[in-house]
Amino acid sequence: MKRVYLDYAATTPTRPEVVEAMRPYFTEAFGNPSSLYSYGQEAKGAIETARTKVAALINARAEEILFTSGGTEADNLALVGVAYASEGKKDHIITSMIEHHAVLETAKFLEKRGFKITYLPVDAYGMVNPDDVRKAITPKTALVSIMHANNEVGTIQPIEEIGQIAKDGGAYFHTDAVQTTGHIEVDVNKLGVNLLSMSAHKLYGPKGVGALYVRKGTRIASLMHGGEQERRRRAGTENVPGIVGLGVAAELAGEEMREEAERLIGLRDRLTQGLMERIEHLHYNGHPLKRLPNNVSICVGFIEGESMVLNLDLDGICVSTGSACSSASLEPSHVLAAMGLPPELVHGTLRFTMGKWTTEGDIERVFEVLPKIVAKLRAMSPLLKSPR
Amino acid sequence: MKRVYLDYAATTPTRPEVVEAMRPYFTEAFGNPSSLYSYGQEAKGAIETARTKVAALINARAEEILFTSGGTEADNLALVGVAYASEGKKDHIITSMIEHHAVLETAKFLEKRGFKITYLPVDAYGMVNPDDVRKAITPKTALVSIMHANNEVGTIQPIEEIGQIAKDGGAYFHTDAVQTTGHIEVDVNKLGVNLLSMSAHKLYGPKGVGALYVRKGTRIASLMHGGEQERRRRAGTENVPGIVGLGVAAELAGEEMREEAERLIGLRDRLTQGLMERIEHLHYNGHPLKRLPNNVSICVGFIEGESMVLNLDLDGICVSTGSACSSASLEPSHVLAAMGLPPELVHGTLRFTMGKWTTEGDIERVFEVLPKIVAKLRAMSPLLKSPR
Amino acid sequence: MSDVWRLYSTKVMEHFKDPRNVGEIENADGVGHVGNPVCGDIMELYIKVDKGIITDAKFKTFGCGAAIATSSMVTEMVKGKTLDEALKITNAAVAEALDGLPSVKMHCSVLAEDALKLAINDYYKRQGMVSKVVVPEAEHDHHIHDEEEN
Amino acid sequence: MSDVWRLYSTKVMEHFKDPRNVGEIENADGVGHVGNPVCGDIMELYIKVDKGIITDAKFKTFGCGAAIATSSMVTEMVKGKTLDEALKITNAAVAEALDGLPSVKMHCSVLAEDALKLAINDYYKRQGMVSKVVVPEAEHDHHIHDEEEN
Ligand SMILES: Cc1ncc(COP(=O)(O)O)c(C=O)c1O
Ligand SMILES: Cc1ncc(COP(=O)(O)O)c(C=O)c1O
Repeated sequence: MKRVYLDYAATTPTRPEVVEAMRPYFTEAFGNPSSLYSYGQEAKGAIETARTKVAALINARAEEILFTSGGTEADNLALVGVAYASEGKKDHIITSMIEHHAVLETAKFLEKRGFKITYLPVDAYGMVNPDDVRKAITPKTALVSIMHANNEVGTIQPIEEIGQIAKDGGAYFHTDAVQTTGHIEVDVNKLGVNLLSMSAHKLYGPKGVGALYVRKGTRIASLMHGGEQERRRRAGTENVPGIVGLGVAAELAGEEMREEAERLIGLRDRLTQGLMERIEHLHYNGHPLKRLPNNVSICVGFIEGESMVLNLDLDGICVSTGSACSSASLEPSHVLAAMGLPPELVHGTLRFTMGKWTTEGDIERVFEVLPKIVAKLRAMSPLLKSPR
Repeated sequence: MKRVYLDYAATTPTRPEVVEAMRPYFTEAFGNPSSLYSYGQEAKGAIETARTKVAALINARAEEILFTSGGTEADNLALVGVAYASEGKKDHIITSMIEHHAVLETAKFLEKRGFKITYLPVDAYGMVNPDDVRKAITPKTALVSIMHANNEVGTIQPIEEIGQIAKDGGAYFHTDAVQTTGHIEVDVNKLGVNLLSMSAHKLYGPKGVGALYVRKGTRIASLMHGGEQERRRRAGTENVPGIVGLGVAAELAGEEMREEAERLIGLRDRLTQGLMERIEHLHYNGHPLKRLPNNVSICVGFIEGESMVLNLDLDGICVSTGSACSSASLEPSHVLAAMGLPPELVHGTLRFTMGKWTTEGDIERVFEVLPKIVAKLRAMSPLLKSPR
Repeated sequence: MSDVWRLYSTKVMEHFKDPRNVGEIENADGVGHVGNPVCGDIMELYIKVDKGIITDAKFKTFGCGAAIATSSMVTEMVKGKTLDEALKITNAAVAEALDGLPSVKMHCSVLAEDALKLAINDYYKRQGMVSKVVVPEAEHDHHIHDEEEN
Repeated sequence: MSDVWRLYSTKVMEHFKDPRNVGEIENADGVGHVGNPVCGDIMELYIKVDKGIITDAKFKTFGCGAAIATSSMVTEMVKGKTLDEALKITNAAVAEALDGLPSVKMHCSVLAEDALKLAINDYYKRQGMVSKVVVPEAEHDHHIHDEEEN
């Protein structure tokens, strides 16, 4: 059975070119970048080359890129770093109810440590209203953190507008761009951000490495204490192969992104339409236009998400209920709840996210398989009373 | 020119078997371990297999192993995790002056946040006196953190004794075993630790992954907030290939460690003796018996370390001054200073650390090259007045 | 051992893939209804009783893999049992019959036990055997969280 | 560009590998001594002066690669210069002549500048030209830390 992978938002395979580029840094050029001898300095050079490539992808300067162990660490560092650096002066952070847990849980952590957090609501499309930011911002606001695009429903936020508001309000602005970097245009200057998170494994790079963009002049405290790596802002021996992998992945994404996004939009719209035609009682999630090229999120009425995912898996199709991170947890999606969906619909969510190796055939396979699964589960559903 | 690598304490090459084991998890079995479908669950399975292997190496239970992005994160998590979990009840931490920066800088961070830190001194061999721990411990002591073996001078600490003192005093006990795990016996039960840090790239695994052993029942707060990975104690998509690599490296280390240590002790003693015979005004650092099998640390009188390292590099020999982490920094070694060495000797340190691919020939090469370099630099030294 | 990391046991997957006794019983002698859309699991259990023996059982379930599998399993377990025997079926027994459930999913087995108890109570009520009715345990919080931290 | 990550420029490495003018001058006309073992760099600069012109310069240095290279470079730079010209040599000029130094190593160039100034002052003192002696800048803190954070 051919596997149909439609969960690229959860993680992507590492591209063969990337694996190939990483390889020498395991066995040959394995030196410690902090070493003085040329051998270590070569590893350092590989890191700096990767830094330049990552910077180029988001129109930043190399020295503004700080490598981390992933998107989660980048988000944690952005929030905790700004909070601790502002402590005693500012104590307020604005974020939204639909952020990734890496932001939300970090905000909750800071809340417990005395910071004040405003969690902005979203509309039915999952969109933050810039006016809400304007109303919430005060001279005590250290940071505004609003994600670039939501990982569950794909809605792209009005980042430029919010960036201007944050700037006018004298607050730093962070965006979690884990779902957008390498997929749609991300330009730190156009977006007007001070900080931006990305993660390699979402753009065909390896797991366990990410980056935080930190605009020159933005003051942040460290999260990881120890050695002087990353200009003293992130201690720990650098994951050289991983960083090299992120660099190459970023470079390739920059080259292919535009064309690939167009292709994916075609597949996305085909999948959306085809599902609507084939299955009744579907609810379409997220913004119809301002959305990621590769994301289709639907709620299937009367049945539950996990049981659909498991059945699809039995037919070799990989999709997700909400975000992968919460798949194994009980909590229904906080994103869909924030969008005002009733709980039974929230429990019936499916997220299809496409990528580099997705074909028309994969979409056809979904059309073949999913309606039968839905029928089977609906026959079992106490919510859908059979007429007697 | 054949390269002679004698800086295994800074980092090791990743073993080919490890690279091979990691490979499928980049491109084939790339699923997100948090996913519900079998494909993600397979990745989860690979992580759990690795967890079992790492646990076996240190005589722990699989569920007591928590994967991190490296030794630095493990150290940070141990200190910050215990400190935050104890907050309001206990506010004191005991550590030593010769810890790795990953512990020392984290302790300083906690000091700024209101915790009280005792930095214990060491003797001329770099050894902590257990009696000092006994004197320093109070009912307010949350954690004692003393490293298993020092990365610069190789001295192995009396961990079992200190562990008993911590236990009797009602404090948790952490040891940074980054330099020992996979090299000498590390048994969490014999050592009596609650927490133990390790790092893959020091035992022929990949950079960017490590682990913290957390004894069942030991309460720690999280450092990284977000998803529910690692039983909610370390958020972030798992570095699956890295974790698999650490697992295989741990397994192989367990098999080969004993024999390899014996071989290295032979090389170590040969190198020490040979240097003593060939170069005047050498000072031997660390404990002569209670030391790592692969570490030779010396101070070369009248000349400076970096200039020796750079000259050795020109001849293809890779060694380190102090620890790699501080090589690029100006600060003289805090470890040697704590051992009471005068500054000009501290500045003249060389650390040779041997490993899997070190041969007798490598040692011979050092004997050939280093005396000439020393002579050249001494001729340049204003500290050594030529008799007129 | 080798599969401890899988979310579900083979047995759970068998019952999930091919659930037994799906549906409603037209003229059921007792019906148990538990759960609600908020918590994400709804279970309806129908029983047919003849001379104190459960002769048939069916279910309808909205819920995750474990909810479907426990529903399927509990209907299999009760068939042929006396009501008194059936009342002794615990959630742990259902979970065990499925070769275990992940701790985050144990609440599904509680749901199954409760649905069964409610169905039997319903039968007693319909029969006017009010003295037999036990305090319904259902509708309490089904979310048994995984407390086993560290 | 491609080598920005290297600690030292090729020029620094050239002077480090093959330092010019190593040694003492037997009957030097001026000697400058800076640094101390605590900070890890010690530099001794010897000059020979003839009719206001530095005809020879030598050094002895205990220190890192940059300390050796700056010592070598400064001795090269002063040879043939008048004392007034030599006094105008700044640490930046020494660093530049070496195609730059990493910021953590800039203090070595300060050391070289100071050693030179002290040697010239020493010459003036020996000559009784006390009015020429400038306030010695040496022995201040040579550790110019890399402040350029972010
Ligand atoms: C929007 C968003 N932010 C953060 C993360 C966390 O990144 P990582 O998986 O690299 O920890 C993810 C992915 O899980 C994400 O989708
Ligand atoms: C004793 C010790 N602790 C901690 C570390 C840090 O580990 P890592 O390099 O994985 O961050 C090192 C190595 O640098 C070490 O030698």
